[in-house]
Amino acid sequence: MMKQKTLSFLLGLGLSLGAWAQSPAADAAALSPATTAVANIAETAVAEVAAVVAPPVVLNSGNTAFMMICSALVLLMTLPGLALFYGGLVRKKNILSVLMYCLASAAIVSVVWVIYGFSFAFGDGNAVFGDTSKLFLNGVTGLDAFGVPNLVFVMFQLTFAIITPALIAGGFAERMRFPAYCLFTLLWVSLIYCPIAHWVWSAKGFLFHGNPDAWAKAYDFAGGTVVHINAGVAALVCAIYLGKRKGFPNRLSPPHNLPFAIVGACLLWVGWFGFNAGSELAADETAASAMLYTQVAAAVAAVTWLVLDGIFHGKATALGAITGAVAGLVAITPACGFVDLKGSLIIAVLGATAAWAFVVYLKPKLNLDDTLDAFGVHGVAGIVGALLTGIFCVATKDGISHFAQFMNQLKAVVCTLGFTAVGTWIILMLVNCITRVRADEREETVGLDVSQHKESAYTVID
Amino acid sequence: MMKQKTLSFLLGLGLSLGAWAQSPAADAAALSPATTAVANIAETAVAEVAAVVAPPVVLNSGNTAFMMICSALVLLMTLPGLALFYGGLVRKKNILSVLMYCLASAAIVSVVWVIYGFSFAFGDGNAVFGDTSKLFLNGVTGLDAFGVPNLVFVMFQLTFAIITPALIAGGFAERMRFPAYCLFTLLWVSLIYCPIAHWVWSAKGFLFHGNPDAWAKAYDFAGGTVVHINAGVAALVCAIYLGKRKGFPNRLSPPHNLPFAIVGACLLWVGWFGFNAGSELAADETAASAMLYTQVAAAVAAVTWLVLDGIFHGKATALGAITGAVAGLVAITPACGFVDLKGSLIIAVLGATAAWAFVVYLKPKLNLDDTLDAFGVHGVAGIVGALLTGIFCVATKDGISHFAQFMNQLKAVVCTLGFTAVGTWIILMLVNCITRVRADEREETVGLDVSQHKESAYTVID
Amino acid sequence: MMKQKTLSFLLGLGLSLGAWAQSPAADAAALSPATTAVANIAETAVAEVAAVVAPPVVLNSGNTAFMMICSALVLLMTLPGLALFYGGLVRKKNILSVLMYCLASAAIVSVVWVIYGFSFAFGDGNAVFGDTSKLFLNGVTGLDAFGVPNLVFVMFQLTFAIITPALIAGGFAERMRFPAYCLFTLLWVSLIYCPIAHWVWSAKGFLFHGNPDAWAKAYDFAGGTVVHINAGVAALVCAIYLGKRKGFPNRLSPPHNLPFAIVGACLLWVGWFGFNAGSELAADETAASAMLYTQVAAAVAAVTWLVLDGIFHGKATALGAITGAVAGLVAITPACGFVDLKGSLIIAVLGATAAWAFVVYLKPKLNLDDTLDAFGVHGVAGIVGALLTGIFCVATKDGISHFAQFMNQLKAVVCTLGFTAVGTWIILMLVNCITRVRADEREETVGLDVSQHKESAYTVID
Amino acid sequence: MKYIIAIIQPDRLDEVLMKLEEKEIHLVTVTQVMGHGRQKGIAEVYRSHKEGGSLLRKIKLEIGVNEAFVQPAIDAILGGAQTGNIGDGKIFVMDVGQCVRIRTGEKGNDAIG
Amino acid sequence: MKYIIAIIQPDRLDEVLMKLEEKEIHLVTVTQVMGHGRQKGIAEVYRSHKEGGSLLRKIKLEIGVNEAFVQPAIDAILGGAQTGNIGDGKIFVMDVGQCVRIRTGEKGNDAIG
Amino acid sequence: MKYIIAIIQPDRLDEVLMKLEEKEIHLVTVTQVMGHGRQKGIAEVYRSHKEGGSLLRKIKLEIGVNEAFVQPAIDAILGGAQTGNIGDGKIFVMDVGQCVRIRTGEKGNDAIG
Ligand SMILES: Nc1ncnc2c1ncn2[C@@H]1O[C@H](COP(=O)(O)OP(=O)(O)O)[C@@H](O)[C@H]1O
Ligand SMILES: Nc1ncnc2c1ncn2[C@@H]1O[C@H](COP(=O)(O)OP(=O)(O)O)[C@@H](O)[C@H]1O
Ligand SMILES: Nc1ncnc2c1ncn2[C@@H]1O[C@H](COP(=O)(O)OP(=O)(O)O)[C@@H](O)[C@H]1O
Repeated sequence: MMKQKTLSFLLGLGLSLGAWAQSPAADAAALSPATTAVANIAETAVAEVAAVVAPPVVLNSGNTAFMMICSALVLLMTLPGLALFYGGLVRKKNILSVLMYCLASAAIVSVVWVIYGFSFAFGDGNAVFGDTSKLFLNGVTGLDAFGVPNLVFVMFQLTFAIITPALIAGGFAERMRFPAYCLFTLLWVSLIYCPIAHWVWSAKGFLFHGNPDAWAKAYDFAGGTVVHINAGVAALVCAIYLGKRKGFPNRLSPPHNLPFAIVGACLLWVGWFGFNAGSELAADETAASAMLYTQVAAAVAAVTWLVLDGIFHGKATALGAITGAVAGLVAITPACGFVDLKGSLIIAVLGATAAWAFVVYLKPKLNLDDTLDAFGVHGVAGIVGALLTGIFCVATKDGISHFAQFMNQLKAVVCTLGFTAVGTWIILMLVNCITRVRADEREETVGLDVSQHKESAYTVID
Repeated sequence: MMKQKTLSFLLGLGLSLGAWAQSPAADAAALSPATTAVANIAETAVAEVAAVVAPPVVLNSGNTAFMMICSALVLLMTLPGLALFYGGLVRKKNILSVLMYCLASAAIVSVVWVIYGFSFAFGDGNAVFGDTSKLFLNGVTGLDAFGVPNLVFVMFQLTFAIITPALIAGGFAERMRFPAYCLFTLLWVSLIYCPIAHWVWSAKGFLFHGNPDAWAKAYDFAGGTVVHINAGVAALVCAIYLGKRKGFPNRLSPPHNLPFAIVGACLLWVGWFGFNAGSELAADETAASAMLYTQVAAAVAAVTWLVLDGIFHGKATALGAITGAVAGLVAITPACGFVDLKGSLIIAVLGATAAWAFVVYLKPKLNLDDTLDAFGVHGVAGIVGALLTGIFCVATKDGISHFAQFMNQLKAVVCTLGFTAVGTWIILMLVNCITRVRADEREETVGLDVSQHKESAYTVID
Repeated sequence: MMKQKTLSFLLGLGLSLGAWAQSPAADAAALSPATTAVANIAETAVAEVAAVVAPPVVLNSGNTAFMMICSALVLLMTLPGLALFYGGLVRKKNILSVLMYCLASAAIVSVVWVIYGFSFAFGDGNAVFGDTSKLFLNGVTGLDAFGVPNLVFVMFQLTFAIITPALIAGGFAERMRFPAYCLFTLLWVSLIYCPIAHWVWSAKGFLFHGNPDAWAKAYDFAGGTVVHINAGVAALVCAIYLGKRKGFPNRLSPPHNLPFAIVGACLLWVGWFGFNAGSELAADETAASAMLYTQVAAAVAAVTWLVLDGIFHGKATALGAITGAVAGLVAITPACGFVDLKGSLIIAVLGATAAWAFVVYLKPKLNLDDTLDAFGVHGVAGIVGALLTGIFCVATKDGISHFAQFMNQLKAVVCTLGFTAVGTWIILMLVNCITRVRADEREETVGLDVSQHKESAYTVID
Repeated sequence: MKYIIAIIQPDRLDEVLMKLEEKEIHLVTVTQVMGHGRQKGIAEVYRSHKEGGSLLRKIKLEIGVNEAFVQPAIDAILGGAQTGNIGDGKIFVMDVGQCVRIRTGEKGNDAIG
Repeated sequence: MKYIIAIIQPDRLDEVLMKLEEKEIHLVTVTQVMGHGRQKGIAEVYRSHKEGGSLLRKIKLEIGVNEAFVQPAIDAILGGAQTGNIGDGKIFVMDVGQCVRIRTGEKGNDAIG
Repeated sequence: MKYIIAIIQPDRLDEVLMKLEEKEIHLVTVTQVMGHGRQKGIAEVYRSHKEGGSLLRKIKLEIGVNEAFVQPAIDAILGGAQTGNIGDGKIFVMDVGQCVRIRTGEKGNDAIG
């Protein structure tokens, strides 16, 4: 009771902060003349200044090949990476429902994206919202400044939009009804994801470091705020809104298939190269270092978690290893194109430590049923990574102090956090008016596989 | 009895149609002067006309990288994509046999391909058959018009030839003996697949739209006829030839491991980007749009199937989601390089609907034991996709009417269908003379894993 | 007893041979002026001589894209490829421990590599060791001769260093304690892997064919000696050092999840394209042929094993198919950039046959508990492949006779074998002083999952 | 000494174990089984194929008890597993001739609890 | 009341259930078990290692019935499971002291069927 | 005729089967079960969550024997499964009214062995 109130209060606070954050930005950022692609790229491409100014860009087959394969890798993160990672951790009777969260996200978001999502996110619009100029990908042709067809950018960004609602599922797994999930995903991507992507990555976005008029020129190389903090916080809100699973926390079975979860984590790891290196939008030196730092961050974060587990539980667990690796990957995501090797190592260690502390110590005290620790891992490590990017970036934006950059990062984090917290809660209430969100006791004890999909994942006898 | 007769009749009809279709083509198409690669590419590359005419092509590392990775992706579709997709759907006692169908296809077809298969399919030859000029890849060196080594084309096409017999396994899974399968694959690839690939994709092929003298200039961007209709129809023929499994349809267990099937479908989905975008043979704008439309088709088809399932069975099933996605991918395969966004959406919706109607309504009435719906999904959606390509293509071949293009598509479908139906039946009879094709009752009830491979997939106690 | 002595003797012999081999090399090879990248590349790039001499190399986005994706593919080989391949073959109670061997290798080696490993392996140094000039990747910037950022080379090589200790796990799976494994991996990569990589691939390495002063200019295109022979022999040493598992050989359960093993093998197969084609370091014709020969070798080796199994055991087994494929992939690894199609076919057939003979006939007689046949497959096929590369290479180094080239290969094999055998044994003794290497009887019967990681892989009831 | 075999719905397991513990019955052996009965489950659908649900997942409990605990055990099981729906399951009670605790070799009534 | 335990070959399960239904015996509990016996299965081979097949997959049926149904049940099992080969399995019949239908709390002969 | 049910630790299975074979008891049926008892396993940990181990993996053996073999069977099980630790398990012995060998239809004492 008390806690729920405290949380509501915090959410309210987030709302206010978010509102406060948006208003000045909306004013300040209305002038950016650059096209999305150019602006987006201009900042990250160090070695290719020439390419940006030379107008008649020709197709660069290397960059195009790279970005198409990276898109495939990022889709692989969701299908089947995240699906397996999450699916292996739930009980046998719910695995299909988790796989379906991922599949449905891929299906629904893809359709949304090409119809209006891309336009909402990357249409010029203003500092806060996109516009409808690119409905049905209208006019999205030609090449970007790296010689990559703009349609590839649509595809690449689509894979980011797909994974985000699927990540949220970690917060409400084992208890959200499937029809409600579909509706939730539809609304959430449209109303939460698209705006935030616009803020952070679009030419006129009020948090986009490439926008000279941005309210806060925050660095987010590959989606720390847009994807991970966003999904993590939304997952937290869902977990609170839906309440605990029956039997939580003591009468729940352990992960039903840890090898699945590990395979899923491995595919996340591999796919993350597409996510992080691909966010450079070209196969160049920045992409190369982003890839290497991604690898190192995953590794050192896994080691960190194992060591902490070893010290505090006596054994290094496999679930700990993959959780740590994912936490490291999350933490390095906003940073990987802006920091150096040592920065990556530190960010990963701190990100994993923070996530570990939350998941292992804080969470049990909060009595919070964040089923698969979507907030604990993506939210916490995402916030740590986003903030530390301000401190460890090799060059701050416009040469401001690292503290100032840190403040920019903080602003971006707070805006995202507030907006998604409030927005997600409202969407859940809305969805609940249309179709019950929470599985009832019968549906939950029988398992969502049978109750939502009329299927069982495995046969017993054969 | 009646039905078997009806089907025999239809097969006979197919034969006649096929024969009729081939004869004029054989005459008409003997003159094409272009080399395979050039002709193959000329049609699909819109933006790179210059490259085609400029003779001393230099290596294009971007295209080469793209095509090599696409080849890897297409192999991933079979190993382990399709293997898991099919393997998860059979009973526990047969999963290894299904995995072995896929593995054996990869092993056998690879050897066949480099020795004579590639030559049979892509040797100049005439309108109907290739020749022996490229045995052991003799003389296959240098670059194609996109600056990609011709050996990459060999590899890329090999991965297509591998997946096709593995797809057929969906029709006879759980009851074909392994030695028979090996022999069948050897003969089928040599006698059915290679010719059809020649018809549709080779410079002199009588169905190749890039062949000015083709009998029917059909569009098949990525293998709708060559791979999917071909495999689907062959699977149907196999299912009929082998007869039903013991206990069909009422005393069969459900899929033994749906998560495997879903993971397999996800890998098919991801690998399909290599299949479809790679069929452009270059990393350019057409490849980009092919990739995006592939994604959208999979997504919208999955949604279609879920909605139909929801309406008619009350619940959206996971198996439905992946079946729909695969049907959408199949339907868009011939079209993805020729249509626009709206066309893709329509083709995918119709392809999935047709497959759904067949699998859910028609099949039970036909009392047909197409074990894993290889015909229902690949055959039906493949045919729908191939035909609709004629209607929704942005530009018809030589500016003919969409109806005329549709007729060309129809001709290609009918030729493929007739040839493969008759040819597959004959090959099965042939194989059966050498080694029994159908597992006997004992082998079937014990399970093919133990009876064919002396292995069990899982331990019970450990 | 006798056997153990014989083996100790052989190990001693290896030591002497290794020492003998190194001393002249160390003297002879101290003069090479070329930089690593240039030398490394100069040999393999046939078509791009111009690129090597032209100094101001510009970024080649195609090659860069290719190498980044290849790195991802090679990581995919370990995570989750090898993890699943090995994990499926052990008993249920040990699968997590095997997955953890792979995960821990990725985590530990990544950190080692960027701190000092890369410097030890690819720092200039002398003929035998690298140096400390590149600690923390100090000064590793700019592009190599193919226009690829040198950081990509760091990443690519890292993925090779990761898979090697994981491969060794095949020799001691189901009985090495996890803390001991971590320490072992740390020491082994630092003291065995880095030096051998330096010998074979670094500009001044005494076995590097691109080093004009090398003692033996051996061909190792993609790591036959560095990775496979090295890991295979180390696995053998571990198996001997640790002794047999309880119940070996008669009271052990069969593989607990063969589909996992098959999926793992498929991912190894697909990832191997990155391993072999990527070792060209560019997307060119050599890479293309390396890829194709890799595919063909895997295929024909699988067929070979199936045929041998069929003849001698009456049935073609699935485990045989994948074991054969892996043996073929191992055998072709050193050769794939130097041989032609027929050479590949022969090497693969012979490699698989030798591995088959060892695993099926010799091993049971040796009463050797090489748990997952790491030596039988990687060691034996690796040696056969390395030696035959000398015979079937299209062009020998400096135009020497094939016999002379064979002798060079033999020297490389013997040096690697001797060094790793002795070194691995010493490291094991060292580790054992710090923490017990072998699980005790209780830990072993309970299973390493619970005893080392406090986790169970699967739930029984749900 | 009696041996109680109970077949229950899988989702009642937790409840039943809790009720048994309340009656101081701690030793239970649990098996995953399939039940063939009158109950038709929520029909499952696999593509065109509707599973009639002729074999449904059940949990089997086995409990060896002294006579005094038979009725409490039955009550506990009924208390935890009864929902009033078809498929709730059965309890069978059988005689046990002898019981041995493996750890100590103790026999009879002392061993069973 | 009797409790029938039968161990059969896995691939005979369908047949046996059908035969039991013919005799109006609908309530059966099925468990996957491993049998250790004289039968050696089709030897399995894993690389060099031949599995002697000391533990083979079997299905265990448990059927609680009234006296009148004991013989029909045995006949049905024999009818469905007998192939004449080693490994066909066994039937054991035991006494049941009490039977409770969980749904209703009914006891005895009424409850069992 | 008796029916012996034994619950043992999973890692003692091999040992017990060996001891049983020494006493010429070859026919055994083995089931994977979960035991709920006093024993707490090596606690498992999943992220923050410590599994108390209320259900632990066990193996159930079922052996139908003639009277003469009851004691040897018990001895063999004790010999193979006794470690002296909590969790070693239990043996229950019950009466069998009838036994049928499915292969031949033989009944009674002849059928059981
Ligand atoms: N006589 C019996 N013998 C064996 N198992 C039984 C018997 N009666 C019930 N069961 C088990 O209990 C489960 C529930 O039976 P059900 O038909 O739903 O019982 P009821 O109608 O008595 O509630 C069955 O699926 C079966 O596994
Ligand atoms: N006396 C017994 N006790 C327990 N299980 C038995 C017994 N007899 C047979 N079984 C079970 O039946 C299965 C078949 O036994 P098998 O040795 O093939 O019998 P038979 O030779 O009588 O046909 C065995 O694997 C075992 O699981
Ligand atoms: N009376 C009983 N009824 C059913 N199962 C029992 C009984 N006693 C023991 N078991 C089984 O044996 C296992 C071992 O029990 P445990 O409590 O460790 O026994 P002990 O303390 O007698 O050694 C339990 O987990 C349970 O599965």
